[in-house]
Amino acid sequence: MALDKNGIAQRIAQELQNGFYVNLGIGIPTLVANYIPQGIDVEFQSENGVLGMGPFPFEGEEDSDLINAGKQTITTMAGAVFFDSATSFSMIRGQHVQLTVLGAMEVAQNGDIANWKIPGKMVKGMGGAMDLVASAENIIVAMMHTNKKGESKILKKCSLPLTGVGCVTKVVTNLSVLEVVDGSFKLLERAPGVSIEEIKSATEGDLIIEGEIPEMKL
Amino acid sequence: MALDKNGIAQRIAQELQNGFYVNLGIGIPTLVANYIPQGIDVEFQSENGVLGMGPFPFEGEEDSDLINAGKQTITTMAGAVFFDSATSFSMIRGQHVQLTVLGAMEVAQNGDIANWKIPGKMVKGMGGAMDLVASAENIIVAMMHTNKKGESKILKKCSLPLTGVGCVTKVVTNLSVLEVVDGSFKLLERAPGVSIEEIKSATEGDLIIEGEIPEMKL
Amino acid sequence: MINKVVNSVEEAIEGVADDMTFMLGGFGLCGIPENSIGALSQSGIKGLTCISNNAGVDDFGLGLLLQKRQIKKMISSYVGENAEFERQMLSGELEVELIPQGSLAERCRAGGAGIPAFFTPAGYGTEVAKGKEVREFNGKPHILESALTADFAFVKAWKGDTAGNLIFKGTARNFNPMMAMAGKITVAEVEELVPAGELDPAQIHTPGIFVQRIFQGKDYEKRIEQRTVRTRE
Amino acid sequence: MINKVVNSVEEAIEGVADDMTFMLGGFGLCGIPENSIGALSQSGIKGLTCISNNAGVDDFGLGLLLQKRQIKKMISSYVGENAEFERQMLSGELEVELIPQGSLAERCRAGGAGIPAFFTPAGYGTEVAKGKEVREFNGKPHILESALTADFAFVKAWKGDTAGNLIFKGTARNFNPMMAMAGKITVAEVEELVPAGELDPAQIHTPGIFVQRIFQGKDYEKRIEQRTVRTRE
Repeated sequence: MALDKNGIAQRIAQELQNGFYVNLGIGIPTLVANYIPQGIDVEFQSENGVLGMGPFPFEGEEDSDLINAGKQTITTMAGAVFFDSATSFSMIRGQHVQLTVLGAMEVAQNGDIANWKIPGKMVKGMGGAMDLVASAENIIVAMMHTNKKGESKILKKCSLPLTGVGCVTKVVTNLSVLEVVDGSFKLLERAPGVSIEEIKSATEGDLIIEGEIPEMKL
Repeated sequence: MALDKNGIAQRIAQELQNGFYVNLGIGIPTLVANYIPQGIDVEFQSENGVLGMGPFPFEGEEDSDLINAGKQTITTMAGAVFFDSATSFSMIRGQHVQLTVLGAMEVAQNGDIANWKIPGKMVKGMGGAMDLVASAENIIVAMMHTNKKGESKILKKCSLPLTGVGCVTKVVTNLSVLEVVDGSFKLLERAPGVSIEEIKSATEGDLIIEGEIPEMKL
Repeated sequence: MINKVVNSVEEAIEGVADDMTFMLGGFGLCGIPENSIGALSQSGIKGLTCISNNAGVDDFGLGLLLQKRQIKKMISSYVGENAEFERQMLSGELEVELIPQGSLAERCRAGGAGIPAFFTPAGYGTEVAKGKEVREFNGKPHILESALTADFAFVKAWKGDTAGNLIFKGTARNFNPMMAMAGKITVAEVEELVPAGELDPAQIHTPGIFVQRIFQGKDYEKRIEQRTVRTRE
Repeated sequence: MINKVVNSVEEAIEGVADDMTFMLGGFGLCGIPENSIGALSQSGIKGLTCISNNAGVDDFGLGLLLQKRQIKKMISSYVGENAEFERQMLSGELEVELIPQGSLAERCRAGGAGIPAFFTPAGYGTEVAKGKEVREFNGKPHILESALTADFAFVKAWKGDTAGNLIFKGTARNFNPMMAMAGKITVAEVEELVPAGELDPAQIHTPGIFVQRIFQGKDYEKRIEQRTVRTRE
């Protein structure tokens, strides 16, 4: 069965390694924080200026001076730090953040990503996404395999204006885990109960399918 | 009579304007802080990371974590701030410091300054001088008019390796106040009792002498 | 000590005029110069270019200047959550330049630090790179970005002293420090103004040298955009 | 919380090797990583390139590494007050690259911030500009300077916590924060190491993300180079 958003987040959380500083984008990526594996210490960076982000505050304890990049009220953990936007993007651009998880409208098999603009529609802006994808060495995209019309978002080539080029390392969708390797999507894992045929038919980009493809363990 | 170092500093102090942030170099410039005119509020910046420098500490109150760019123990005034070296030179390069006073080995009539290197001798380095002279809009050089051999340091062209080009606005020496104007030194003031002839004979660069040249008021 | 205190927001914005370029601190509605925005809205000046990470919401923040059509051009990284903004943008009344958030922050810092241009990887291969010089460093393409400055920068701090030194609270710091550096005239409004000497010199976020005018703000609303909470178990 | 604590200076410098490039914080003898320098001196590694604003004095600071001929090249802005340095430099044993202080600071920051190069006016028209690209901005010539990074950066802070967050005292901050950013491995020694959570998150100068190893230093001498005092009246 295809994963829901929480399932995608749960699978991505398995990519967390001890000591990682992690930037989570808005949407599904935010949910990753709910599934940190036992024994793994990570810290979450939010590009508006906080490292060591904690969970949402208890009701009545919201602080208007303490938000994340999604403008949501948050809390901080012991060891947290606040800083300005230039310092924040120094962390990102300088590759001090080890993992970036973000959503996308399209991903291409050369690692290109499009997630900020649909021509003809109101453009809200790229926020910090262009800095994140241009800088991070380890970028995981969290998204649905297909759009609302059922069209694949895993493409040979992005059709939308790009956010970054050749930068995506992995894609975790409701159907699969894909790795961007040598200009193709290498199928690493299937969502529980999802067949290779289902994945193939939902994928427009070139797939590499080698040997037995295991199911995700969640 | 030619001025001594304190006299030069005292004359330069007259250039201080209310609200100026000022960077004083090592040597004569440091002495300027002793002659701040009544009613003038200025703050001294030291490029190693302090704004609002005060006088030397009382004996026994020296703090090894509180020095100026000359590595001398200092104190701070109310409203002082500490910052890192990048921020410090942001203040300087970004022209937030209104006046820089520094020493020189040579000054040329086009505004060039040489104050860091004598070929064949041990070179200690330029420290922050190159950043200061390249950035500041208002640079006053404090120095003796001639060197120990009696040779002019106020030149048509610098012979020593440059610290900066076309940057000096005024020179205050033991003999005179000079302004760099259109590729010449315009004589503004004489030291008390010093004749124009004395100044002429001590100056290798082109002098502009127009009308009555007043004596400095100290 | 150089005294930067002005006695009212009206005095603080003295000299603002039509067609100027302003920087305004804040991220979303967090850390925005509420008092200054209010006074700018009152002033009636027009044709403004506003550099701000976001554009407020319809009835708060920069939305107040948008309502009155005071803004000609917005330079931002993200401008969602504002219907009037969307209307003006789609109708062509409002010019919008979108900049990657990190480049926006660094360009403001550069403007204040006397760095006229720098290379960054952000935006390479995208429409942001159009017309910009591309150069490879360490095998990776970068684009040349230029410094930003403004006629006025409006920032908001938690505490400030009479010398203009500022301390920000939590994530309300965001763009305020860099914009303070990049304003020809920087106006700081603070929740609490104290005499110089009361703030620890080691704990100041924005040194007073970057601030030309400071005043005690009032009636802060500090609106929360996304109130997210968890329930006690 | 990610724990950065190592239990000794020996553990802190693990991995240092001949011919590496190091950054060392400090201005003069103020804010230098005394413990790390001591351990590097003990380690006997050679052929080092050291990026540090100054080079210590004969018997303290980087002078200790110079005495043992461990340094091949110094990259600094000012290297006075060190007779052994002078001897090695004049004899050609020691290579010296002098960089304007502000460019040194900014190049370290750039290295840590992923900015590979930037334009600055400092050094234009001087020998520092040799071989460097010149470009005019706002009618003023600037030179292109590149980022600096290091295999190890050694910094010294006043207080630090187990997450690697650092607070500096007075002017002992100087180059330490930028060098912490630019080290592949940044080793921080602190006068007082406290548990994460004890330092105010708004008052940290160097976020722990820039620090890979932190340890409680000991026996700080904190020598004063120029003891200047005034007499009580």
